[in-house]
Amino acid sequence: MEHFWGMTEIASAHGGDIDRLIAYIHYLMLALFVFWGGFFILALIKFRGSRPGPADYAGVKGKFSTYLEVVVALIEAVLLIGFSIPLWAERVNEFPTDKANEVRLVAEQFAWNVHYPGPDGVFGKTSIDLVNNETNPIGLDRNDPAAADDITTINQLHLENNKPIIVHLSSKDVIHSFGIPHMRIKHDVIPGMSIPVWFTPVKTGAFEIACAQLCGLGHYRMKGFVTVHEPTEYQAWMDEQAALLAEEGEGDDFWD
Amino acid sequence: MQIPFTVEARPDTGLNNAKLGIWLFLASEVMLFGALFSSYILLRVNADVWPKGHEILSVPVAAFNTVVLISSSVTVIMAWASLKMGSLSKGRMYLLLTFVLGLVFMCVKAYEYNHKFHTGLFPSESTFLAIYFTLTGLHGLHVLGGMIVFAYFWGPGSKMWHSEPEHFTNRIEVAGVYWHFVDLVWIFLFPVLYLL
Amino acid sequence: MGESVEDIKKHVRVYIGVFVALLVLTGVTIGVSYIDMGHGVNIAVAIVIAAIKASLVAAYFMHLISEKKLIYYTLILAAIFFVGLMFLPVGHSLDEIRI
Amino acid sequence: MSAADHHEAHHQQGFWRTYIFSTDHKTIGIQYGLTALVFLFFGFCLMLLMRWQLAYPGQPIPVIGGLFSDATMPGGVMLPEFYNSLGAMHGTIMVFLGVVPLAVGAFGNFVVPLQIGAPDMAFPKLNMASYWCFFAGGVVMLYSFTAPGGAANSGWTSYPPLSDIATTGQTFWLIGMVFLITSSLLGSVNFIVTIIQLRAEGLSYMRLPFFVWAQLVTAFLLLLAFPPLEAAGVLQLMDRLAGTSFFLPSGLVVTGDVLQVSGGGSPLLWQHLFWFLAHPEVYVLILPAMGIVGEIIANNTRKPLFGYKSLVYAVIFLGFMSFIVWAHHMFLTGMGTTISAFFQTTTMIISIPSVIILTVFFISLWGGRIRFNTSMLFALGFLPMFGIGGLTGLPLGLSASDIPLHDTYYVIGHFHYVVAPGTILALFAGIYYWFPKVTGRVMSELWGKVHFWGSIVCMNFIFFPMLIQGLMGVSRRLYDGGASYDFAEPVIHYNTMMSHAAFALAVFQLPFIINFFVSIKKGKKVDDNPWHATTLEWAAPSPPPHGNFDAIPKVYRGPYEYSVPGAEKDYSPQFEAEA
Ligand code: HEA
Ligand code: HEA
Ligand code: CUA
Ligand SMILES: [Cu+2]
Repeated sequence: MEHFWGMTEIASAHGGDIDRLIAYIHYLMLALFVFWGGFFILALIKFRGSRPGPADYAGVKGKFSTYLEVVVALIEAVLLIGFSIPLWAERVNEFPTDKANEVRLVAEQFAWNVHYPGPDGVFGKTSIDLVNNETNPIGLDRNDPAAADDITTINQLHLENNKPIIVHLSSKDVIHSFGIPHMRIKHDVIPGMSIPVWFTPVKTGAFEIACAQLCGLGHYRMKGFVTVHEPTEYQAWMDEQAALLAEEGEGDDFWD
Repeated sequence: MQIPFTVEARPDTGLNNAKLGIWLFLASEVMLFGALFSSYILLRVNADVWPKGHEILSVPVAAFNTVVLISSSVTVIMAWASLKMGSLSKGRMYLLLTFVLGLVFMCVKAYEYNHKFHTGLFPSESTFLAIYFTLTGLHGLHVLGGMIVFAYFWGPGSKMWHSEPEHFTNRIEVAGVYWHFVDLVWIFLFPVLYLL
Repeated sequence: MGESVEDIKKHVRVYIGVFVALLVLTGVTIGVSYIDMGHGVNIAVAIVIAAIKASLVAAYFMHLISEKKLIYYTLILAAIFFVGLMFLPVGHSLDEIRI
Repeated sequence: MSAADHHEAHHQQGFWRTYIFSTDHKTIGIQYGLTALVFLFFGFCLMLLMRWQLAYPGQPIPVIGGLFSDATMPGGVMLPEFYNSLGAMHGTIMVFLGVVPLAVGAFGNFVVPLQIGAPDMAFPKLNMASYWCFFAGGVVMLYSFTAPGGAANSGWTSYPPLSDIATTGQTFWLIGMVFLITSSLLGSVNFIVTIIQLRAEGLSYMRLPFFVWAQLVTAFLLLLAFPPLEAAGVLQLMDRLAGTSFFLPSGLVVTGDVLQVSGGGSPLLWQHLFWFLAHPEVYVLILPAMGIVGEIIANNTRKPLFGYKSLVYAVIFLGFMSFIVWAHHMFLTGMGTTISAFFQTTTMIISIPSVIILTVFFISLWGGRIRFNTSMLFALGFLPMFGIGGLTGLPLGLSASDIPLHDTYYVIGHFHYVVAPGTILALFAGIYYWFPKVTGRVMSELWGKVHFWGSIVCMNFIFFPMLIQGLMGVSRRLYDGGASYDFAEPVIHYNTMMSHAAFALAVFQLPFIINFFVSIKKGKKVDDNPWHATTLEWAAPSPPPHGNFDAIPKVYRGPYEYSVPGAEKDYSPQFEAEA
């Protein structure tokens, strides 16, 4: 799993595929650039005005350039059909629903609200009427039984290593874009839609979420933190959060 | 200096400049209204509820307006035909008639808008009303533009008849083509907004 | 178009005919809209009638029927892009990522 | 046309009619050109302010910073809101008020009627109206800087909901855009009619100079792609002024408060309509530039363009395809496999005609006798720069590789390579090339060369690092240039170097500005055809009089008959009968 030159280390399972595609395209680009660049410089030297003799009316004969264009088209077709389309299909069609963790990410100016379903694996209901920026930014309805064990954090996304994660993206206000460079994952977060995105972290450590879509004056500081844990640590973190919730929450009325 | 083909047709294209110009302009208008119609479709497909037009709007009033607009299309073509046959006075009469029909259309539209506003139905009320006001408003602006053109050709513009009758007739034809297009848009707006 | 007065008079009769046709079709659209044939059918019928009316206007009033090729080319181009405009936003909303 | 002869009476026209409200395509072209250059300069200055902030985030701008109000730069330190305004307005001004008016309004207006042997544009009054609409749009855009909350600050793309809830500047932006769109529509109708109807005798389509072809296709793009944006603009104006919610879905909570709107709208609708315009728009930026480069290369290699026909077909095909690739800007908005596959495919297809065009230019060099004058240097500089820009479009055009690159500096690098060292260099080439036609004088070669080398070197130092930053994942439109992200650490230091290069770039524009104005008065006088060119504009006197030609020219051959074997000169103009 080699990362492409100039890019960050790869921390997700599919990152290598993406980088491979990017690498291949860049080789094609480089080949074209070097070839035509060489041709260009050669032509400029060889046919500079100070050389003797008139210009050649007919110029280049033969079909060489046509063949080259066909080759370029063929390579593009291979990259498209052989790599890009299948990779994309894997991203948007093959959700590993039964073996993945799930989390909701609710973006707002300028923060990432993280919503875990908790041990029961079911997201509690949310409602915009319950939104309170200090205490309940996503408007979670703690009266909903499914919500009782839900864990929420701000800007802190904790993931389990080697376990696929499905992130449900939604936004409270404007368009944001959820990007984790190390994970080779990025997706716009569009108000009015809930868009699922998935990937599998394969490296423990700390990474950053970068908002990639202009979302207002705080766009530049809309940063989130990703921590990838080994499964045991992850469970420990979850338990800790659950304990915190129990301590703070003391039942439902906390949220009233 | 004289610009070629302002009146006579260029042999290889068979068109004069204004004729080609107006059709190009209409092609761009097709894209303008096309974009709005496609917005309408997108919004409607994604909406949970969408009222039937006649629950909110008055079909008889709009039907009346449809007839007015269709009639004005006939009068404008009659204006052109009269000029073709050499009668300025009849041509101007039809132009005036077209203008008046346009005015009637606008008055009815104003009445409709007014009625809506009085019953508290503003564009901000619902997506349906928003698109209704936008589409009919934009269409109304086109009608208004046409009326200004006809007023001009009926009034000061008609002087041209005495020096260049053919050029003047062409201009009426071109203005007519525009006017028919405005009519044509309405032909779609009527069922889309009022009936479906 | 070097048409004689006679030609024009003939045209005028056609125009009147088209006018009548348009009025009738307007009546038909309204009438049909009160018959419930199912949502899709109703829409289809209304659009088809509107398209017929529009073609009449374009063909006769706008003289499209006797117009030069160049104008057809322009309109075909616009029509192609128009179709693109019509279907792709819808296409997009139907092809959303779902689990 | 005897009936119209009395129009002809050459009454002496006053100052206003000759220079301000002129209907002469040449005057209008010059008006467009000067206005566009001023806007280009203005857009450039906005960029310099941004580049300071990127290099030295949060540090006060020396001297200049003090001139700004507290609403924008308290104590000379730029506020994030102001940075966003600068970005949005830099993009808007460069694209809609700088490059398009210069490439289409100025070069198109001045050169096209001359190159087809026409006395003027088909609709001179419309031409004037188009200029004044453009001017009004520009004034509105400039005025928007004084609006409460400053100018538009939602990016040149103005994505709602952000733009729907943005400050008043956005309303001005929309109104300005409506003016600019109207101007372009009027202009494009005029161009198409002029090119189709007013070609001189003998000038068949396949004898048109490539520049005219490029302008024709461009005009079609403007004609058919702009109306959807106009529609979108109207809808957004409604959202902002009439309280509708075309682009606002239900249930938005902005800074803690529920937004009181009817909802039910779609933010993606705007994106579709915007990109339906804006993708063709990018080809509007590049096609006239390619046209200019084609002219200059043919002229200065002293041989015909290789494969003129394939060039023409490629441009037409490019124009057509540019209407069906728009959603490659929207891969990451929730697109499934089918639609994304469609748009990736069209995007790959559209890269082929660009490859053909570039290849044609490269191969045209082979066998020439290349004159390295200033305009040729700029034209040659265009080729590799556009090459880099175009090639970097490929990884963006495949949806899978677009995932890490979307909305990063890689995109910024990609398109600046095509528009700045690409289009801008080509436009400079055009200025140096046609300057003698407009004024009867040439610009200084020496200062021209200084301008060229300075510009191209500096531009590469600005834009190449952007590609590297983008690969690392640095987002665009960041007020601090990405300084707060750890992963950006390895590439963040480039920002200072890039900004210094941008400041140096500003210095290298001085020779141009001085050269430009000095040469108008003091440049070396030359005859009507100083470059020994073949196309029709060189048959007219320099500067051409009202009505352009002393006698309407007739065309005898193709546009680039240079070094015809057996001919006595190394160029056989289109307007000279067989010897
Ligand atoms: C003039 C402007 C211009 C041009 C010509 C292009 C050309 C292309 N563009 Fe670009 N593009 C923009 C301006 C332009 N673009 C802008 C402004 C944006 C950003 C908008 C925004 O978000 O703000 C953008 C964004 C953009 C995106 C969206 C990226 C994203 O947001 O994630 C994509 C994706 O497909 C793309 C693709 C392409 C492609 C495939 C081409 C192709 O047409 C390119 C084809 C050319 C080639 C393939 C080159 C051929 C080269 C050779 C033959 C060899 C050369 C060798 C030497 C020179 C030695 N562009
Ligand atoms: C045609 C379009 C165009 C052009 C030419 C340029 C030119 C330049 N642009 Fe810009 N740019 C955009 C279009 C353009 N840009 C767009 C669309 C965006 C995105 C905005 C957004 O995010 O919404 C952007 C964003 C953008 C950013 C990113 C901001 C961000 O994401 O935060 C940066 C950063 O460095 C930048 C820099 C530059 C630089 C250094 C140049 C230089 O190359 C400038 C070169 C220009 C000249 C050399 C002109 C000089 C002319 C004269 C001196 C005139 C002389 C006058 C007379 C004779 C009277 N641009
Ligand atoms: Cu959120 Cu940018
Ligand atoms: Cu594009």
